[in-house]
Amino acid sequence: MTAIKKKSGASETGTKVMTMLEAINDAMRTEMQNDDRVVVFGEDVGKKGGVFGTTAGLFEEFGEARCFDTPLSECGILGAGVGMALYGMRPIAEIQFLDFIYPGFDQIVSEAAKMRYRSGGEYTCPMVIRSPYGGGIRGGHYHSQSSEAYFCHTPGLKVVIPSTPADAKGLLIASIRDEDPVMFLEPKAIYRHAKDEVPLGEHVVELGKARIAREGTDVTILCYGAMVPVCQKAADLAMEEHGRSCEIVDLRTLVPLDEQTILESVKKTGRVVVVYEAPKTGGFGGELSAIIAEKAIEYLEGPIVRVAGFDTPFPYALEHLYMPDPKRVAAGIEKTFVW
Amino acid sequence: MTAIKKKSGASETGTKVMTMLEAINDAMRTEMQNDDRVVVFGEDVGKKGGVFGTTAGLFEEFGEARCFDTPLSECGILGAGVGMALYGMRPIAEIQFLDFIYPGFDQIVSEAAKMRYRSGGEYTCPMVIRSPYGGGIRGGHYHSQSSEAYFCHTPGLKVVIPSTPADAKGLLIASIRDEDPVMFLEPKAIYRHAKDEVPLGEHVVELGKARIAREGTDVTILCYGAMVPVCQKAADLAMEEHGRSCEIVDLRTLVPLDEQTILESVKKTGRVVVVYEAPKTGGFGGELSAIIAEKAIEYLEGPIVRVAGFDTPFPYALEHLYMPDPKRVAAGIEKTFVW
Amino acid sequence: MSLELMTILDKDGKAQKGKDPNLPPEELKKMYRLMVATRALDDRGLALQRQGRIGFYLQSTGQEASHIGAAYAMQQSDWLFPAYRQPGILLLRDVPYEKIIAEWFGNSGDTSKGRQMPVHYSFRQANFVSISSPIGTQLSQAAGAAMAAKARGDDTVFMTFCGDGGTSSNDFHAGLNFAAVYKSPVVFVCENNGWAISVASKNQTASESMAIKAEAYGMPGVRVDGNDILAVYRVCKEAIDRARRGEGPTLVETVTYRIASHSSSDDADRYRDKKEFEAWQKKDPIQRFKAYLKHKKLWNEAFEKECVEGAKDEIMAATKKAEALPPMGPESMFDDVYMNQTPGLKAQKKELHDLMLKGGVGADIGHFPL
Amino acid sequence: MSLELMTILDKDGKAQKGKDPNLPPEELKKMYRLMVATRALDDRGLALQRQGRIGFYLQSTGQEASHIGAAYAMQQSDWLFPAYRQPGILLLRDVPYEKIIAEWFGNSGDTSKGRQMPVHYSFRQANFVSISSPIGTQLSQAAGAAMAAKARGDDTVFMTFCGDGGTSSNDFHAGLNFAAVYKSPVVFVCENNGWAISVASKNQTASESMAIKAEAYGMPGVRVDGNDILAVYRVCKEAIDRARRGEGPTLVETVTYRIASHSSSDDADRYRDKKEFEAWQKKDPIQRFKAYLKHKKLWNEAFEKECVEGAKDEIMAATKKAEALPPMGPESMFDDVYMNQTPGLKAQKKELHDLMLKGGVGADIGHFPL
Ligand SMILES: Cc1ncc(C[n+]2csc(CCOP(=O)(O)OP(=O)(O)O)c2C)c(N)n1
Ligand SMILES: Cc1ncc(C[n+]2csc(CCOP(=O)(O)OP(=O)(O)O)c2C)c(N)n1
Ligand SMILES: [Mg+2]
Ligand SMILES: [Mg+2]
Repeated sequence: MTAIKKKSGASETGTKVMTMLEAINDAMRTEMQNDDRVVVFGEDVGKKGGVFGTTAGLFEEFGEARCFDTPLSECGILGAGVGMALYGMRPIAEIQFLDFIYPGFDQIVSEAAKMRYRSGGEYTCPMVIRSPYGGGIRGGHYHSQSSEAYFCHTPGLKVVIPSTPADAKGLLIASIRDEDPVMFLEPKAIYRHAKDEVPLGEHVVELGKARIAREGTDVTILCYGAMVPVCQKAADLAMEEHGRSCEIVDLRTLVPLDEQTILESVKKTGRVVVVYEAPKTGGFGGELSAIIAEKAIEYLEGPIVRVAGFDTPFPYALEHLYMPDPKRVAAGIEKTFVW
Repeated sequence: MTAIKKKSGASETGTKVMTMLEAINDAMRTEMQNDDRVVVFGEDVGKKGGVFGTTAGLFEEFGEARCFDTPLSECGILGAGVGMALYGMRPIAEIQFLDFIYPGFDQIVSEAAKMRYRSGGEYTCPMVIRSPYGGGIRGGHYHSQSSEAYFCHTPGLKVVIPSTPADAKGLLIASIRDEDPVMFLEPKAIYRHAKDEVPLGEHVVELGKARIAREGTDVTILCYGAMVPVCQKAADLAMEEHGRSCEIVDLRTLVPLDEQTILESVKKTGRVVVVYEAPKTGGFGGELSAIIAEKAIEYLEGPIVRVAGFDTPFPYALEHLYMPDPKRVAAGIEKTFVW
Repeated sequence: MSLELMTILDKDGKAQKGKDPNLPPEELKKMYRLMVATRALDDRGLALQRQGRIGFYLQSTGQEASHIGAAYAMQQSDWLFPAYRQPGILLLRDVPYEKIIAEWFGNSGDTSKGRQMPVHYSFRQANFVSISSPIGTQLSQAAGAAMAAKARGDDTVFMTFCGDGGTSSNDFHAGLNFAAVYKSPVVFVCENNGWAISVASKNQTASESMAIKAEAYGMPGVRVDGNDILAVYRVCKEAIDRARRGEGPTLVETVTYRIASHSSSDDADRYRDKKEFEAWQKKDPIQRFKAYLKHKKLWNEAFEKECVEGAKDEIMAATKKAEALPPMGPESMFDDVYMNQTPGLKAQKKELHDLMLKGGVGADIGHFPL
Repeated sequence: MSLELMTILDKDGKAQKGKDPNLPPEELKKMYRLMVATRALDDRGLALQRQGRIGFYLQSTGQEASHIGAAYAMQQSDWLFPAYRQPGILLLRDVPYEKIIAEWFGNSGDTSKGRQMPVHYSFRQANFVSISSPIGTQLSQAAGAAMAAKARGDDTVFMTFCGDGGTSSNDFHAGLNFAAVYKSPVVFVCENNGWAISVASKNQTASESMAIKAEAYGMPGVRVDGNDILAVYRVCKEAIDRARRGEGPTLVETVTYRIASHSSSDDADRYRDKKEFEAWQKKDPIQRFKAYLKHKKLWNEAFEKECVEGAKDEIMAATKKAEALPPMGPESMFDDVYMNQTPGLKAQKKELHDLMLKGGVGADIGHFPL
């Protein structure tokens, strides 16, 4: 089977202001125009256009064969996705909320992640699993969780989390073109709040490269997804209240990780705060601490502080206290100065 | 419904040499005699007595109502287990290999772990999920993995891993009596190799208390399960070759974690090696590093070194190189002296 | 296996010959009262959401006969493993309005302590097991609880619900299989309301019906008109009795319709044909049963008023009370993760406490006692 | 849906009137040769395991008719999503013995590079998708691949296998449902060999048969004598043709028996009645087909010798060659996790390299080139 790569009809240039939702939608449209192996499917992605609207208009533009609703089975969505990828498609499987991925978890960790390895490279699984994740919409228990750590601990998967509309587009296109399975996790809290210039047409952001979201000299803040804007505000607070100059590293891809950028920043500042919304224990932020404690401990001038969700299931009414906010992060920053 | 607690027929005392397999079997027998709410079920646990023999004789002694085979569905096993626990039983669900737990993962992370919390304490899930895990039996890809990190990152679950027969018995009884869901992970590599005196009859080892498996002054080695004997050998090597005095902390329960014992040891030695067989990235050992880097960094005299499985799916032919062995751990110990 | 749709009431509310279960008048009136009250509760829930007073609501409008009829024949000691669209059962089981409504507000009156989104009830006193969002998980749990009850020799019967979408879930497959293999006392009710959010049930499965899926598990499957409370009642009563006699599980498909959008977050007009909706609106289960009561001379304007206005007034009063209850305190976030708070959780609670005390985080709330 | 068992050959190998597909002699002889060779391969595998030369083996003895007959009517371009008990299909698809056996040794001759346990084959050249251990996962994958082929307008047909135990898996439910909803070109073959390790199929499900589970998905289900290669062939040919005509999936249950223990790690005597086993031994599919060939005058001692000894010799020679191949080098452990090695994996490879160079870890292997 050969990929039927069409040249994108319009060679668009320039930029346009988009929300992250629109940027994600634009990325899929762009790649569906560009490569007819790309198909999008999941619960309610067709006529409804997805519960958040990320697939709006794709059913209308590309028809039911390329954007279709599925029965209510994440096991089926992901198993079928693996099969499509094996057969040579570029499936994009949408999981309505990351909290609902577990009925299909086996197909990800046992199948997609291991296909290339276990077949000695004979069979591959170039598939993107897109899913909104994280808190901030008062979704309670099952519409709010951040379980990126499960996927980061599963060799064979790549894990991508954008924090800006432009990155969302560029990283999603890179993920679709990637030859390996990619978990593309979308911080739903900023689906509509993140709004910015996004390049039109082809726009690729290479996987595995972190972004310095703010340069600084005193403390390094490591974060991703919806925590990036929270950390920006925290950095403002830290500057205002204590004159701290924070450097913010937006990881963008958790696997593969841009260790170099992280370590360079840490070596420069000598202080680190790791911020994530998942429960603190066993979160991916712990991995970041561990890497630094193994490879750059001699540069540190304070404890590696983690600001994260608490070790409880995600609450409904108290969401605002559960999730790290600028003040909690700012307090974390100060802790790195207490030796 | 009331628990019909029978007095254990024989008030056994003294000890007996048992393998870990036998100790686990003895723990279940003891509690089944003691509490008729305890039932054991899973694939092949009945007549066959389990693929490793952990349930041998239970079907014969307690009958089909209390030790029974199930259809081939981890989803069913775990879902039914949750239902039994809700209704007031003390279910022990055996998952044949931890690698096969994923079809039922949703019932663990979305249901068992959150039941008490989400119902405001009205409904609880006192259930033990037993499963052999880890490498060392040339089981390849799907009979070798160590995925404890997934469970440790799931608030609401307890995670217990014994490394000796006596602990296996005492911790399993404590787990069965616990009011919360417990993942009881059995290091299959030492099912038969670990052989030691085990107390007869009632024997409870409290959850949440680590064990100092060897006292030492120069380096702290944090480990659990089948890595404990590996670390013992590594400690011997380190002493022989470099005169290093290693303190080995056997965690026993990963959640709740005995932070106090860990931190005390680290503060004493000033050096840490964390050892686990799971893929390095995102493993629970990273959490241990992170805790130390957050709470005791000022005591450290070297990097926090991790010796773990590589970030690949578990291989078959090269298993012996994949898993940490005494020499690799010993090399890790030396790294803590290179500042 | 018959795919025929079991019906008792024709569209004008007349019972077909020989099929009327002839329930005592008081029972019939109670059924009506429950349906009307459930509708009123639903209206209130949506209104509160639209007014921004609660964050989310999900209606069961049009499905009152389906779920109230199903659970009506149970004993109080029988257990329910519900999905999220059976609020009428709470009224059937005498859960006070105030308790139900406090759950929407997620405040200190909520039995779930504000931990879940609105409509995810848990009422142990009513043997109504905590609802979760992931579709289908209750099905295998109900099977397991029924296995346990059977093993203990209890005569408890279990009823569990799912939607048409829920038939595709892993737990549907596992739950029905386990229940049948162990001949457990459980009744599976699939409320086929035509839609799983925007996916029509004909796209959910290619099978002729949901009831026929029972064949795959070797249990009886029955298809019943879900807008006919007497038919649902009769079919489920038989299934409950069967279960209690030790004859094993049954799958009941109630054919009904989701009159409202999926939830307050959804707009069905974007994907659903108005005609289909309008046709079903005419089959309103409450109107149908009212006509039956009229035939039986059990209905009059005074009774209607008592039912409708009575419910509305009580709900209004309960809303007022529930809304006024204080919120859950921040410290409650760390409770009930485990029976006893772990040292780690205690430390995290203290961390939050200290942060709030400093006046930074959660400044609007102030601090909480440790 | 018929629960009748479709059979062609009676127990003496006579074809029932009007049912003989009358295949050309060469096809019939090829079928026989494949069955015999598969048995010989199986014997060799177990022997090597018992001799400690390979670590694990799993036999398909007694199921040769079931899986070879099923796949026989496929085209080479059609895809297989196998379970782990269909080795005869490799021979049908001309995979050389040496390649198969090298997989047991997990050495450099193994297409899977020693990454999996024995019998977890992957042969892209044969459109034989990599086998995994978790039960059932191939079923939904096959449905997905078939959806893809249909969407592209390819006329590829897919066949996927599971055991009786596999019918309880999540992916059975999801895979069959998806295939039926999208009318995808896939044939699901459930080899009901009576046991899932120690669990008898009557305890796996309360349904009357595995084939009847097709009802739940709205697809045809057929029950066929799995020890009758002609019957299996005919039923599957019809299902394959149906799929290729765009008429959607079929579930085929082949009723057969696991003659051996589950695997080299199992001892069936601990849980299985000897009588049941002996009764089935008499129904050996190879003997039955041999009798048929005799009736057709297609079998004689020379042919038997050619089949049996030919296979044995080839397998012996291939074993020798395969066993002599060098092991996979340590560096290979880091390949194929991703298309390109990540910086992290490169660093880990170097770490292992340096450790081995120092003569510590893996001292018996020596070092490897970076
Ligand atoms: C496992 C899972 N996947 C997806 C969802 C999102 N979701 C919530 S309700 C729903 C549709 C359910 O349809 P149905 O079972 O027919 O029940 P109904 O809403 O019609 O009562 C979906 C897809 C979920 N809650 N759980
Ligand atoms: C998800 C999962 N659970 C458990 C196992 C362990 N296991 C391996 S084979 C087997 C029995 C399979 O029986 P069946 O499907 O009938 O196939 P057969 O072995 O009879 O060919 C079990 C339980 C597994 N491989 N995968
Ligand atoms: Mg529905
Ligand atoms: Mg079988």
